[in-house]
Amino acid sequence: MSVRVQAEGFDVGMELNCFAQTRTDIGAVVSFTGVVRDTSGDLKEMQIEHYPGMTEAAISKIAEEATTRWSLADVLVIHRYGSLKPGDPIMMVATAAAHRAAAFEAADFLMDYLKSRAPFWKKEVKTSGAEWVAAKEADEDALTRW
Amino acid sequence: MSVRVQAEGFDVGMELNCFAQTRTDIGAVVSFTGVVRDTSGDLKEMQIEHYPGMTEAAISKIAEEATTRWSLADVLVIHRYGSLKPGDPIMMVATAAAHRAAAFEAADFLMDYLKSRAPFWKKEVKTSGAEWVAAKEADEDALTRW
Amino acid sequence: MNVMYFAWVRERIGIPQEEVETSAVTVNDLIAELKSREDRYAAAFADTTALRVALDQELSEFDAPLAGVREVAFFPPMTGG
Amino acid sequence: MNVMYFAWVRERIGIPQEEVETSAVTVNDLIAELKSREDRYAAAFADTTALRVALDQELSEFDAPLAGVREVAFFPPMTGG
Repeated sequence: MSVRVQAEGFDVGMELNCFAQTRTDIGAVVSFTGVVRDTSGDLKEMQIEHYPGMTEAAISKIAEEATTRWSLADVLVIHRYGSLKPGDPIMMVATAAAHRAAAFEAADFLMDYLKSRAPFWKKEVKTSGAEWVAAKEADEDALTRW
Repeated sequence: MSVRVQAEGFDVGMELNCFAQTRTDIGAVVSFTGVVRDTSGDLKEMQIEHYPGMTEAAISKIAEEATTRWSLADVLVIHRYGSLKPGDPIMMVATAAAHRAAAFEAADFLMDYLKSRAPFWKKEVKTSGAEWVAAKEADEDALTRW
Repeated sequence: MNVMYFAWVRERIGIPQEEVETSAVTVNDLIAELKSREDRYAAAFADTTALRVALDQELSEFDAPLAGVREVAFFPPMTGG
Repeated sequence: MNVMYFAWVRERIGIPQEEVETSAVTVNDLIAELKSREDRYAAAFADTTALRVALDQELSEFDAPLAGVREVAFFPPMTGG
């Protein structure tokens, strides 16, 4: 299990290639990458604030919960903070398992929990002004799935 | 949309990095990689047979069905045939969408259909002998989810 | 008509494909005809519930008509992914 | 006690953290105390349903006791991922 919270960018492909390498008990690897999306066409940057200390602890707790619920060979979570540009990867999750369903479900679970239980806050800086991204009620509701 | 059926190996990370690049309307990318798993510890190789012509058509049909059901920015499917070793990637699927749920569901859907609707057959060659991998009833049942 | 065999169906029959001259009306008729030929066909087609058929590269039913079909393929359930 | 503010809570109050001397028993008591200090606190804590609180880096309830707590953080609902 590997959890990284960092300001620096990361190479999604390289991370995925390094993940769960040289294991022959793995049949399925699922990855999710969250990307800065420019919904309005005038996004200058996305600022991501986090709560150092709590962030790492919260993500580790979520990742450990996933390994308890599913039979996983490995879990990777990388999440950036700081200033990001449209098209930049914000974060990624990868899960490796013997079977497909476990890898898919665990990745989906991790994303649901990271959305509303990892202490990050996003601010969109547009040419028209800056605005904090509001949490969606649906994101909180999604936790009841698990 | 890109569908490739090939004997050659492929670099999962590089494929994922090239996928849906330079788009700023994408918020979510999901990838699935199927890997040759050595369940018994004595797998020498996995031979994958396919039905040239039908394979490409069947996968394209499944991928098109996915783009009809979900709002996807892009879809990638790569599937190998021939002789593979334990730990080798067999195939990968990637989906890109504005939103997370579409990317996850479409990737899950693609995998369910590829499992039992794409004309591939796997044979495990072990030190103890060779055996065709049997389709699971659960794989066929999984299609009723969609 | 080009008849193709994949996976263990191919192994039991011993060839990947062959040209078959037939007046079989449906897939089931064709199977009956092939089974009557030789033991290896009888062995391959012993249990059709373990088989799938594609007509001109489209999954089909065993009672489907063969009129106009150029390529028939028999194989076990697929195991892609 | 170290009190931290994130996102728009931080922006409204104008500082990321501060040391607060308090005898507040619960989080709600602490909020009432802060609100009575200055308008910027009153503005930040106007609607606590829009806020979340963490005690020593664990998400908590607003009626949770502060006894033994060294770090309190206030922030809007999280938007990770």
